[in-house]
Amino acid sequence: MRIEDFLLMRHEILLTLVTVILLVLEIFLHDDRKQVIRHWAIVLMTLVTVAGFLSLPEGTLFGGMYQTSQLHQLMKNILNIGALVVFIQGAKWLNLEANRNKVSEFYLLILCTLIGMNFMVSSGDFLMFYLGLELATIPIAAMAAFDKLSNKSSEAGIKLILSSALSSGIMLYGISMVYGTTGSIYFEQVSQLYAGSSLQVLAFIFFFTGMAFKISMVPFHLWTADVYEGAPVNVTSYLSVVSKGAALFIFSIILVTAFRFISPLWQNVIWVISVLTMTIGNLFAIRQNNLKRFLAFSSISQAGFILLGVIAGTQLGMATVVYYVLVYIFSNLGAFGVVAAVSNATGGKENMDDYVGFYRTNPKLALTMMLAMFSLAGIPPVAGFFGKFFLFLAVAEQGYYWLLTIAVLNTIISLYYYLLIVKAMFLTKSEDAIGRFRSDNYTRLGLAICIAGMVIVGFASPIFDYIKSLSFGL
Amino acid sequence: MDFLSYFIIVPLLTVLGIIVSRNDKQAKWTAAIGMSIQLVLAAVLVFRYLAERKAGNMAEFLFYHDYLWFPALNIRYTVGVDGISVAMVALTSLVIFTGIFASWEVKFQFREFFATLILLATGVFGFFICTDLFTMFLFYELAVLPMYLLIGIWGSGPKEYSAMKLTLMLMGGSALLLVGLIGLYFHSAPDGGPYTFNFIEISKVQIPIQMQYFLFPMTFVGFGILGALFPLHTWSPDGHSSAPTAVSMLHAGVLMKLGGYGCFRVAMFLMPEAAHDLSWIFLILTTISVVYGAFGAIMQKDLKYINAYSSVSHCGLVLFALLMMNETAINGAIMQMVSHGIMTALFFALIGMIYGRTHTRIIDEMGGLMRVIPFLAVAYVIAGLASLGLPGFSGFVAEMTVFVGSWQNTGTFYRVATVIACASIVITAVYILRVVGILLQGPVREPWYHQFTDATWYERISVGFLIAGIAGIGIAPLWLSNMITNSLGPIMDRLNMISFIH
Amino acid sequence: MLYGIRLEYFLILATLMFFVGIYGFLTRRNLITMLMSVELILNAVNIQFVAFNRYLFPDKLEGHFFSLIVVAVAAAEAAVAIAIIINIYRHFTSINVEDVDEMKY
Amino acid sequence: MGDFSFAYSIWIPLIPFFTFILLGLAGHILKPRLAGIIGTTALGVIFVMSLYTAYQYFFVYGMVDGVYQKIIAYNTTWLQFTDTLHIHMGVILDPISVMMLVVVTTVSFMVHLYSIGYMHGELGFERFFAFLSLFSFAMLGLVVATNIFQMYIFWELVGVSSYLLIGFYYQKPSAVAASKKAFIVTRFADLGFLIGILILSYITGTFDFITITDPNGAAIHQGSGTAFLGLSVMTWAVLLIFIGGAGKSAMFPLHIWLPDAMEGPTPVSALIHAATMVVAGVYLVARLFPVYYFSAPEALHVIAYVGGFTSLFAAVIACTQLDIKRILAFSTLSQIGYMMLALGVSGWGDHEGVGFMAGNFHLFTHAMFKALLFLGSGAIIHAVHSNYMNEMGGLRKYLPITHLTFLIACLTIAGIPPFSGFFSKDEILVAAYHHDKVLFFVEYFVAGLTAFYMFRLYFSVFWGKEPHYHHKPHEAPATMTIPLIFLALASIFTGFIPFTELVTTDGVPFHAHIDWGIALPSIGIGVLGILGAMVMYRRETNLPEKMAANLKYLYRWSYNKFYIDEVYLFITKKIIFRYISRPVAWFDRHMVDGAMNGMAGLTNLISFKIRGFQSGQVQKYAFVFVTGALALALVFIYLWTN
Repeated sequence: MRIEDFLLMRHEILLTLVTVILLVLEIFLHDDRKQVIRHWAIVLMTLVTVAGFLSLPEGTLFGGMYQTSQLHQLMKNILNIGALVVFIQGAKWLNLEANRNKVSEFYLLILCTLIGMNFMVSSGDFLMFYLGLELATIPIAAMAAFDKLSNKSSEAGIKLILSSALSSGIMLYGISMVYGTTGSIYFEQVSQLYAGSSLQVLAFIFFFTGMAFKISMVPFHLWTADVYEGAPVNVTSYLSVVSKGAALFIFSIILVTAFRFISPLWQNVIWVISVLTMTIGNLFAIRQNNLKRFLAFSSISQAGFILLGVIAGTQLGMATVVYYVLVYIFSNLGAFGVVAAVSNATGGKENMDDYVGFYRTNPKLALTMMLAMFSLAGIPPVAGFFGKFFLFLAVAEQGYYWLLTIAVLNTIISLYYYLLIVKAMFLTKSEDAIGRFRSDNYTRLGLAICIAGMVIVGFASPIFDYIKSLSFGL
Repeated sequence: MDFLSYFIIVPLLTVLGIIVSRNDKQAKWTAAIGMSIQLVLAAVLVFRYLAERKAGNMAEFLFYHDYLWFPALNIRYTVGVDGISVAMVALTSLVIFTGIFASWEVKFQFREFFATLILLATGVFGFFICTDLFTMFLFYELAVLPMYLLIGIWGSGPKEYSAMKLTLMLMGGSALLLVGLIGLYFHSAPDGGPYTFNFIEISKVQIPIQMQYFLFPMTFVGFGILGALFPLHTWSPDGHSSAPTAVSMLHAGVLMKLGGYGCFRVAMFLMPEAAHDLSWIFLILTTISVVYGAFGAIMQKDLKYINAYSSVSHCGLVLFALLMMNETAINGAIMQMVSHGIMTALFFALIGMIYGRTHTRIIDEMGGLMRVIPFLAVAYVIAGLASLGLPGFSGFVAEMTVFVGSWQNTGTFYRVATVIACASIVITAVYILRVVGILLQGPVREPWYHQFTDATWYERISVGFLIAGIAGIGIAPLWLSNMITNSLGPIMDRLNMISFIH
Repeated sequence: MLYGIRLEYFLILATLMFFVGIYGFLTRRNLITMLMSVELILNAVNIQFVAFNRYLFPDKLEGHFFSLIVVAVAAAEAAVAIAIIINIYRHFTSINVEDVDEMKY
Repeated sequence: MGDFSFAYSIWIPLIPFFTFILLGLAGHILKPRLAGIIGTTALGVIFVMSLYTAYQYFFVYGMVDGVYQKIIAYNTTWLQFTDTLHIHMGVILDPISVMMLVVVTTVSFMVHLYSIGYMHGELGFERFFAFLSLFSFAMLGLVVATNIFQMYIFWELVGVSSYLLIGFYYQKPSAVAASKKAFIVTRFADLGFLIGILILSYITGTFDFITITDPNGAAIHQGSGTAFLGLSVMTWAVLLIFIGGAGKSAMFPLHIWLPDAMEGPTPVSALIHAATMVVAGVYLVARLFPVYYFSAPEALHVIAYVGGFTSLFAAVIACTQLDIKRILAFSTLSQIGYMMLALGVSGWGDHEGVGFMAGNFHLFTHAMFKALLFLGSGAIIHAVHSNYMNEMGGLRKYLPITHLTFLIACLTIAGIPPFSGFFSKDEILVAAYHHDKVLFFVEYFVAGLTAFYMFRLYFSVFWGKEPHYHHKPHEAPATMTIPLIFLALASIFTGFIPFTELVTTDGVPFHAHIDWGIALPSIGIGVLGILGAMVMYRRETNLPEKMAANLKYLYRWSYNKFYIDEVYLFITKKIIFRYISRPVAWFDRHMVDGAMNGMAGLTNLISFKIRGFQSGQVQKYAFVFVTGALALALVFIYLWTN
């Protein structure tokens, strides 16, 4: 292995570098000047994100444990973008009195998980996958418990770490059986030997539950709402988009590589699960008042929709999954960005009731929120419409018309609750609406990126074409 | 840039103008000027279209332009119009133009109101000029969703409930529609070429009949909900009654036509076999719609409810005629769309203006308005007469074409359906005259009514243009009828082919 | 091979440990005990990996490596978990899992 | 026909149309009097044009080879339904249309003139003239219709102008109700007309009158196969069309709107509800007469009996009414019944077709004398400010011209020679006599009743006891009396027009003589009726009360118009409103909409019920997790291995 080969791991290496730089800064900076780390982190992260787009050869490392292609790089870039937006949005929050001494922790933990996710996405075998997964999960538990003074935050942390430990245990049990029945942990080799004996089906299901936990599919989703609600807004937003997106990426890759030859099995499994996920997610979302909790359930049902692209298993399917995750990152971060801005400005107002009459006092934030809601609901002209439409196309191409019908009916329920927020902000009149406040520049920048993303990603067809050209399927 | 795309660009620029305008007055005039340009454009379109046809251009769609949008999926932005779309575009420009003037005095969040309203209109224009199902669907949703805000923010009564109900039901329709469209897409290339959303292309292929049985109801019901297909019409009374004036106008006048247009353009044109085999189910429903809506209107007390139910009846007639599936009936259906569009816009405009003066819409609480606001009252009578199908107004032309067309279908079932539908003209007369009698005639009910001012200049513009529209079509219907008939060739060929096979 | 202990025995042991672990996770109220149950599950997995490797694919090493890494990761996990449990104790003055249900529905 | 072109005749309907537009748009700017003058002048012009047309048609260019031709003077395509079914807008000139042109323009002109005086100072004076113009336009368009759809179009338009004019005093609830009733009842009848047109056009493939009514053409013999209830398709078609005619001409049982229509201003009653619009039904039947005669004789019988019954029925009611306009309205009903009957009993060609001729003849004369009667009653009302006979009496002293003209009209309608009514009614009786004796005797009796109730009216108003008037009644102004005089002259002399030479079934003139064997008894019963009325009403006696007491039930039923209104009220208010509409409205709100809301409610309910899963207990989550995993595994292992 030559030294140049390490260039294939550019994303991971750069992120590690940033992590080190921030660590060094944390050590050497005086306590009063720790706030500078925020700017450093954001600038460096921007550089990393931009650098990620430079062209790079494809190839494998470590005897196939690590693989990279343009698609992998694209996925990582998408994750980087998501993380960058979270960085930007977190800046204001970290400047609050309570978090001043924890600035670097936030960025470092995120960077660690991001490295983990990058490894996970690039993994070529189950070992690397597992490592990446754990690296992406354990720090998040710490982040969920970030707010030391809050009951809810530590409750979120413990719920996440316990659930994830259980789920990774079960998943490992499945992986061990994969290994036992095939003698390999490399995706390529596994796929050749995976014929679908009962034990292999069992192994697959156990592996699947691990992924289902990460993506929060029903019935493996129950941790999601509590963790999202308990964790600080910025952590939740990261958890809901980047972490979930990474899991979806690797999930669809593993399905079409390692489990290529039992596709009818997993298609059926996901059929059932996606219907459950969409429906249950929607049904729970209807009744929520806390916005974070609400967005948690919304993200569950969104996952159900994304699974449609996964089921298809085709090139188009994978392209739509990647595309939708991109769209979803902008939309959901847009929503969370507003929630965070409000929460920071008002000292933790996160309930839908608090947003009544919001448009009167803060029209721009309200409009951003509305756009995000529309994008999540799949309403043109924002990108969510295109994303959902393409997902539906992908699943219909394989002839799943009934699944498609159930899905579109579910979009109606989801539209209902997204409109509830719009209703609160725009329709209902209120005497004690949240007062007018000014957001700082970072918040604005973060939201501007989200809006631009929601608008541009939809209309600019080259983006989808590019993704499609890189994707692969069964 | 091609000619047709201006129909999208102009309103979008207007929206932009409204957003950047400094005060309400600027916004108002921006909207008015923008929509005047749009109206002029529509007139130019009509003349250019007729001229092209006269010059012997027999292409199915004129001013056709095709831009590739998503190469990966062969999704295109294609525009093109035939006589039917031209009629619809003209209708839309008229209604939105008058709608602007009818809402000249919206006091509250003025700019937002006009921006949203025109955004909605953009969706409608886009829907009518596009020939690609994807873009059509995009514009369709763009046209439906602003409704939520428009009703929810500027509406009256139980507006939040109505807005939500309307939006959810219509989006439910669009959801079914989505399934239909996607199904069509994947059957657009039976011999292995790239799939396409362009309905002109799809119309040239044969979709497997079993698939049609699945897709046709999806598409038809999907569009049908917007066309107030019984029993999925209940969004209409609530929605209309809560909506502000211009929104009711645009919604009943134009948006409901999207339903009829879609049923025709997509469901029937692309899946004629299924349309032929399944039409009886929907024919029963629409026949019920026609009579049921009319009976429903008789007992209502709220002016807008009356009109909403009457719209159910009239739009039911549109679908009814479409399902009769012969040239005359379909021609009648399209004319009914245009006619009902203008007429009902006029109604809602007037109701808004009356409401603005009396502050109630309950007819029993008003009376004798003819004495105090003669202009509006006379206009209301005209709208009523047009609605009940008086010759000289567009309603008559359309209804008669529908009835004559329906009668061309032999068979007891069709005949009975036609007779029942015809009966609606009597019931319509009952409820229209009831309203006129209570609302406008009789002694002036409240002494303070005498302080009313009659229509202001902008109200006169709004009402005048609409009346000119219905009377114009009513007195000289031939050009419209010919314009539509000339465009029915392709679908008739397809339908006739089936009846030949059967 | 290995003095006559057959693979099945290892697998049965692993399975038993796995389910004991799950049972423990589901029934023990003490957070620490639950964490221990997770360790049981992970160790069951380790046994299975090593056994498979040793018996079925003796010329390979993935199973061994995997189990080593699982042990390492489990340690990290436990470290974070215990840190959080300490935090929980501060807030709830209890490490009974049933007390930790402020957020629900 | 030579090189003479009748194309100018399109302006006969169009001039009032433009007048209507002018008065409608600019009426409120003009001075009222100017508006009246504009309207009247326009009508005067077309009155002259009509007379000129009649002259040119009947005496110069109309007849070719001894047959009156049907001339399409103007025709343009208005709307195309199918390749064969087109609606044209045009002008047809044939004997009946030319006759109707004269009738309509004459009466209309007179009414316009009269209205300048009668409506003087009313609110909405210009509106009134606009509506009159609209009506004239519509009625003329109807008359000259070249095809049945054009006729239907103008049919609706006259309906609406009638509606507008009845409801002219829109602040008066009774007028509003009456206008509504008139429109809806006729609209209901029009439904029949419309369906009839649909059937007729479908089987004949055309709307065109000339094609349809050509006795030697193919169209007329279409649809002769039995279709439904033993009648042929064509019979059904023309019967349904007749329903339309019956509605407009207020035949029993669709007559109920006409008496109420008297709520309108009196000139309107004269023009629309006596002379022109209400005879549209007769005109329609006459227009389609060949179809009835050759293809649907059963329908012709129906027409005859409906006409006969209505004339009797209305005459009986007329005997007991007190409102003078209502008496005239019922009299109109009765007379139209005559006309219908005449058409119903008519044959084809020469003397066989005398009924056809007589129907049209009576239409013509009736228009003149009934318009006269109404305008006269208008003058009376103008003077007394009341409609009720019992508030009048002895008016002959105050209203000499009105009195005289009214008397002429009464004599005319009573069938006393040499007034015109005698001639036309006599021909009808002749036709009935040769066709159906029952109908003949009914009509004979009605002739007596007619004389009786008209003179009851005459004597009660102009003779009898003079009540106390609030202010002295005075004669009407010249604008009102001139039309009276003109129409009186017309009533006297139009009887001498040789109708048999002009209006016949097949366009071939023939000669007819008065059949004194029938004429004399009819004069006799007329005189009897007059004498009876004279005895009872000339001076104040208690005879009427005695009569009423003796015929108690008949009187009460007659006075209450045989309770037909109540039946209708029951049907509309109870059945349609209460038992159809209200349930429909309820059903829509609660069942259909309820289902929609129910779906939403159900979703919410489920959402509420399943919230227990999200219990907050991490072990329960884990339990669901493990159960889910195991269940999935079991199900899919089972499915996969099978």
